[in-house]
Amino acid sequence: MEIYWVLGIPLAGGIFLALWGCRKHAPEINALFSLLTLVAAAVLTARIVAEGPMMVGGEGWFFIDSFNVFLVTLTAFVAFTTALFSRPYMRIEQEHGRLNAHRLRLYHSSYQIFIAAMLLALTTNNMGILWVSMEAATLATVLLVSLYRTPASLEAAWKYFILCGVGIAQALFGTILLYFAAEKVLGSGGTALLWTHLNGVKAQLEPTVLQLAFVFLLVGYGTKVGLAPLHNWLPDAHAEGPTPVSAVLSGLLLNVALYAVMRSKVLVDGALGNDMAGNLMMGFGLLSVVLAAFLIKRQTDVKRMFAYSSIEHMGLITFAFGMGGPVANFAALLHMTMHSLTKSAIFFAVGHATQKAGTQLMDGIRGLIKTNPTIGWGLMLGTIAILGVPPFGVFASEFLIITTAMHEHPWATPFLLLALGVAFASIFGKVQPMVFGETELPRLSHQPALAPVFIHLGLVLMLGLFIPPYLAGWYKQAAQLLGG
Amino acid sequence: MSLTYHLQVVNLLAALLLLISFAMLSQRRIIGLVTLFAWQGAALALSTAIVAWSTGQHHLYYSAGLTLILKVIAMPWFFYRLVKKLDVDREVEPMINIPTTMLIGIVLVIFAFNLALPISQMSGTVTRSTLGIAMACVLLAFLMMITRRKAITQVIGFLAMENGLFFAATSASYGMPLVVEMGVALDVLVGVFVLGIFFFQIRETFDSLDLKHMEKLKEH
Amino acid sequence: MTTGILLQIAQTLLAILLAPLLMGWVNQCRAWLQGRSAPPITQPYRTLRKLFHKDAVIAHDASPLFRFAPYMIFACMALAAGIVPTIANDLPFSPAADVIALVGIFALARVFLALAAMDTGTSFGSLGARREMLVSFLAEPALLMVFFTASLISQSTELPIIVETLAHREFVIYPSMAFAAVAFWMISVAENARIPVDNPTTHLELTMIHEAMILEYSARHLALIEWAVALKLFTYSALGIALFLPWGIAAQGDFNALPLAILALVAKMALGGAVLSFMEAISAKVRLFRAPEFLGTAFLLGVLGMLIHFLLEV
Amino acid sequence: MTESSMTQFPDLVNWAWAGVLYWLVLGFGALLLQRQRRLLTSLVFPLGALGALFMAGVGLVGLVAPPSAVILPIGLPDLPFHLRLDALSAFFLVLLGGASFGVTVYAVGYFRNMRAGPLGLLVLWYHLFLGGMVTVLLADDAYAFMVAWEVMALSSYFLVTTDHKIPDIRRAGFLYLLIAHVGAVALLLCFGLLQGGHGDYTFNSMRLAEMTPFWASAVYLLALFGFGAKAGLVPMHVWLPEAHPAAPSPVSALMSGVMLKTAIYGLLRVTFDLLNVQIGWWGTLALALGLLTALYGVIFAAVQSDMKRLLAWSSIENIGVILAAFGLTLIFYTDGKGALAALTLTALLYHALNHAFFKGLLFVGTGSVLHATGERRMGKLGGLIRFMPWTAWLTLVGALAIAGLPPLNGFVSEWLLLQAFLLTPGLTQPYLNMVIPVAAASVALAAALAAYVMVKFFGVVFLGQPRDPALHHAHEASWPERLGMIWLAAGCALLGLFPAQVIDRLAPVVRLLSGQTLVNDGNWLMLAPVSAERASYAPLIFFAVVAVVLLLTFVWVRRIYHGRVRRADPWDCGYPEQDARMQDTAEGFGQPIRQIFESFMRVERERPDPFDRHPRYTSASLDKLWFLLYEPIARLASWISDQAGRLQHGRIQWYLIYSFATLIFLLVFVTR
Repeated sequence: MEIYWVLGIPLAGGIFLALWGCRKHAPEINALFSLLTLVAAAVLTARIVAEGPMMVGGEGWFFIDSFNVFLVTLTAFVAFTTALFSRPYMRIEQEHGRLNAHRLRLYHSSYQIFIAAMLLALTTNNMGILWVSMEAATLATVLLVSLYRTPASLEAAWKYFILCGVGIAQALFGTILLYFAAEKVLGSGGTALLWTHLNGVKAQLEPTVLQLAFVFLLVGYGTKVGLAPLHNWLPDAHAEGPTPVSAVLSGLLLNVALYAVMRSKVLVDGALGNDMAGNLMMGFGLLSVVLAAFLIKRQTDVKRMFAYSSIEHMGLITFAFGMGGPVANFAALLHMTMHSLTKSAIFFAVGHATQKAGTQLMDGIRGLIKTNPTIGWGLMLGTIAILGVPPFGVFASEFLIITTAMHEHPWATPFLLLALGVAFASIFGKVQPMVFGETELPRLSHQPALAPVFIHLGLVLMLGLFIPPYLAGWYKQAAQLLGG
Repeated sequence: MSLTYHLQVVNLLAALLLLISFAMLSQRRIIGLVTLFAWQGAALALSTAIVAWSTGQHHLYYSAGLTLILKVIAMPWFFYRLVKKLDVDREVEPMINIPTTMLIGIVLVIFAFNLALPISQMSGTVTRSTLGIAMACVLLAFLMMITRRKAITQVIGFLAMENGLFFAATSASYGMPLVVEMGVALDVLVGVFVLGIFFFQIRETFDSLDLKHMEKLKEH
Repeated sequence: MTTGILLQIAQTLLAILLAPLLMGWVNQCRAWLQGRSAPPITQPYRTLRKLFHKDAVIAHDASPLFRFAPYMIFACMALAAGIVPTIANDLPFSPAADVIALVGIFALARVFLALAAMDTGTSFGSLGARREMLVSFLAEPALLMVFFTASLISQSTELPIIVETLAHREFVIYPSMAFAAVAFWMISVAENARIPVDNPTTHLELTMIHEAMILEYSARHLALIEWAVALKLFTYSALGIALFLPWGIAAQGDFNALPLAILALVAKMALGGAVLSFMEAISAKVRLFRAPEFLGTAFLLGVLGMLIHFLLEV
Repeated sequence: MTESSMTQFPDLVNWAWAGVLYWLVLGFGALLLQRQRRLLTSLVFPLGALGALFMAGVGLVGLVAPPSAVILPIGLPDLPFHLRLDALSAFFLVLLGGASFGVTVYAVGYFRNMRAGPLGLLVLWYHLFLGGMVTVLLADDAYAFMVAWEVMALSSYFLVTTDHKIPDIRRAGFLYLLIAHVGAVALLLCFGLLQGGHGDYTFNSMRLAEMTPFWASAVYLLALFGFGAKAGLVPMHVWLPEAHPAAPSPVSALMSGVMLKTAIYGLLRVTFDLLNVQIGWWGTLALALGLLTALYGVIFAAVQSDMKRLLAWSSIENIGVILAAFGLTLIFYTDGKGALAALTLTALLYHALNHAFFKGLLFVGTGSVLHATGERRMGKLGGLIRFMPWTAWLTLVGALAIAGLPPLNGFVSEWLLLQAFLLTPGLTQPYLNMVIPVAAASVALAAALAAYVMVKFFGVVFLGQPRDPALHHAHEASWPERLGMIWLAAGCALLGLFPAQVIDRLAPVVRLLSGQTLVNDGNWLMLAPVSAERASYAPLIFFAVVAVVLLLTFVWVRRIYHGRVRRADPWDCGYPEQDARMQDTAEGFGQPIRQIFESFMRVERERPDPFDRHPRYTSASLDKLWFLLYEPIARLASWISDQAGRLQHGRIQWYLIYSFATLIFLLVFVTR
């Protein structure tokens, strides 16, 4: 039953805030709902840990296994910390007059709806509903991206809407083909799209249909993952939206989209019996990593730069999933977690930094370590973590990915080496002067909410040195589930 | 025997859909585009209904109804008002000129048919042969989104694509499970609503719906 | 062993005492060749005595290093002289330092001289130091190469054993040693500050190397350095003899050969000195920046010697 | 090892990582007393120094103890940290402990009166750095190794950028971290090849893995690249002359003296321990690169005018020599000449140890100078031997040692290496017989140039007239600084005077790697590597003789004559007005070298024109590789990124075309 709480709370939160979101304490209420969601998710997780995978609802509308349960927890957790962060952040935005109460109401309610949609996407067992909720998540965030109503933000939102809409339409076509293949085995009707049922009979599904279906699904959901060359909406949306939105977009939405791809990949692998899907994903992943690395190099806007770095990391994860095998899948799942935590932490720090400097241009941000050491160190450590420097957890997964790649597909590693090198040089070379050095800016007036930053980084650090057994257990089960 | 008769009608409607898609591709004026879109919706609804009647798949009636309400009545009306209100019925030269677009369109259709051929052979439905047409509609709509330069035309292209998808669903497998149909419909509704808000925002910011104002965000 | 030690000390003292004599002999030959009336052959001894009697004059802010250097240099040269077999072949010291160590000793002395020269901070001092190091950075490896050729032949870096092999085994012609010999000649000319690399008798700013370094020295310090210089010349000659015409050096523990050895030594030294002065007389001082080329040639010849050895003699 | 010793040292490795833990505790403790600079310097650093001493002790025991291993409960799920302490690790542990003890003692005095922000973080990084290096030596699986490796790099980066207000220092730090990271990724790939594929990253499984020569060579090349980037192997050396001067002197000392050696350690570990096939041409390659690096480094050291930069370049030279020794070892080893391999390996380890001591000594020496004068440019220094005699004389020891002069330690390792060249005849590949003489010649040349460099360094900084009146107020180094320097200088002397003992200590390491040991044919005071017939060297006798002769001469001169001294102005050929500007500057002293080797460097001169009011002449010799290699790479990268940027030109139609094209392409691709 926890599942209904997990989905219901944010939904209720969305409605509640839509009605009473103009109140003074809306941010706190927002955080409260997120907290409740987190609690519910924790309970659910505990239940799964205790009882193993389970199906809920009629013929099993919801299905929770080790793969999605940790994503649920992750989502709820990051959603909560982001809400904490956005509480003071949005207040200050309001003081700066960039927002008014009504927009804040819109922001808060869409935020909750967005969370609800993602949780639904994660927990549903029905590939159709999965599609529906992905679309819903998109729609919920479109208006968040254009929250500031600046021309740039509108443009970004428009591109986001159209590109993701078209992409998601491809995904729908893929889903239709999937259903088309499924109903011949499972008979028509609702159950034919239930992932568990499909997974049961995946060997009998029609290969030719499924490979077409996978192409459409990959292109469709891949657009939301931000795989090159379908990624073009991503940097704009991240750069122009409010920072908390950027944080959840790259911290959560991309994961969920990739989750959808993986669910379909399992089926396709089963049906085709070759690694066509894997190869496609490796290709996409590699392309994204390299392209993103070189695009990072020319960024001047800090949020845009980190958006590209998200593309890079998503590419890396996709590549790892494409390689398959227990180690690579494990690494990919680990990297998903690490990237969400680290990247959102970075966006928190960046948010305060930009708010302080009054610009997102990196030339305008200097000597943070002087104006506000905690923000400075937060950004510095976050950057170091995201660049895959130990002892932070991102390194752990990159270690596994690269070594496995070197062993299984040596041809790919020169590209990885190149891309990682370029990305490191670009990002670090741009962040270092932002953190170190002299500056004229006065010290930060208000006390920033940096607890989330350091909670995240602390977690990442811990996971780099020690992964709790049960967590490792999840990862392992999930890796098994994803086939290897 | 009657089945074949219905089948012929459905095929006819399918052909009509394809024709309308081409027409939309070549249509310059937005009002005309909206009308064509409405017609396309009507054809879709009709064919869905016939399939439902002939095969006794009752849930298809719902989707036919949804289509009728949303895509034939609600949205066209909405777009009419929008176009009138924002007064954006001016003609814009598409990125690629019309004849070329047509040629590309024909190539796409052939491609789509080839693609759909193996699938429709294994399909059990009476309407399998129309799957290729559905796919063609999707691709043509995509092409239209690429070539047009106005926000509204792009959105209409997007919705035309959804029509194609619905048609594919119906023809390939008598539609999706009802839940999904509902969900999709809901999404489309919300989507259009959001778009509405959007258009006004864009309009009041750029006082035009021309996409050429929205090319600022790029790598310079 | 005790006899060995006695012999060792005797030989070292002999070297120390004979060194100025060699210097005097070279000057004398030179004078004759230049048609001057020669100073007496004992002139260097007189100079030394005179210098030792004088009061030392030292620059105001010369550091202890400045006064320490001459003793250091003298000690190094003495040790070097002790290692090289001049008359007899069993030297208890020689295991303490083989040819490589010998090069090390020369380098040690040179570094101290250069540092002392820079200590007073005069323009000439640092100029001399720089030029000295310039000469040495090519001469030192070249010398090493010469030694390597010899020790590759004799399978040892111990001078006595080298001499043993070259002198007291059956006579073989080693082409590599020919290269080594030429190289060694050039090196010793450079290292002992003789024409054509340097001119011991001039204080001309443009040309002087060695003299520029010891300008600030006077009295006993100068005497020690001059003596060390003489000793160096002696050691080099002894080295040349040991490497290229070792015949006559007494073998392990036959004392009957000693008198003959002494005679042979004197004869060879005299000859060597004469040849040296003759070469000086007929050649002209080269420009300073030719010096690296000169020594580069020596270095090259040394390496060639080694290569030849690997080609023909392995 | 015998059972008895097995029972004797049950869990040595535990002691080692306990030491690391102790350092971490110290470091994080320092964060708590962030601002009490006095307490930090006079309490935490001494404690850290004790830790270093303890490490050295553990290492000394570990040399003779049997290998001991432990598994820590941290790391990846299937890959907890494996730690192992065998002879090789133990040796480098001794090196680390010995050098860093002196440096840390010195640091007490140095950081006490260093003007900088709060010290707490610095202390933390310092101890993290030490701990990281130790963990690198102990690591027994790829993950632990890489984590420690990068922690080491990261903490040293933060130490380098201590003074991050200065843009050049930021640039240096960036360059350093970048090259370190690229090297680290190369190492990742190397380990990726070494691992068996079934996700087992322990070194044990790697030792067992069978490899084809091709992949083995790939591993070796990657290792050479990765570790070379850290060691400062040409052409990956560019970070070194930037980062070393930027860092605070004790840190420079640690980086140059110890950190570079961890790279050597890694190279030895991978090549001789993890790989179970070695190929001859590897050795030739390493030898060639090593000699190139040595000559390149020393030539550039000779033309530097910043004292710490000069030392950094000389570090490159020494690394080159070590690598040459490494290459030679490989050649002999693959050629089945175990004894020779043992000899060169001994030379290698010995030189690594020596370099740790004398380079550490020299760097801390410059640190004291920096303190006393606030000046790094040699052109502004001079005559310091009068104002800071302790520093000067102790530095002199280091300078003589690094110049490879007997009887100090630098000479011993050089001697051993040259012996190896002499014992070569009869290698199976004839071309090697041709290579050897040339190699020997270049080693000798490098050594001689090193002497040149050191005369320049010491002469210009400590001798002569002060080139700046302010120098007259230069103060002598504080006592902790002196103690640190004394420790290091003593190390140089003892390592030089007792080679036989040192080589006995090295024996287990050599046996571990090359299977043979170096037999010392001599007695306790004589070193005779192969046989006393072939070669021998007895530094103690040497030293004694020199000392005795020196004393005798002194006494004799004083006895027979007199000790009268008159002070006067320097004579200088009677030139009347002398001043400090007439001495050779650093540039002047290096000028001959620059003239001879100008083709290697890009010389930028600023000549005064005849009508200049205040004519000044400057010349800087820059590293040509930077312009030939690095700048083109940078340009290429930005060109590519420009091309990539073109794809993203803001028109939504184009974006749609991209996804449309992708879709079509994939459809064609899968249905073809």
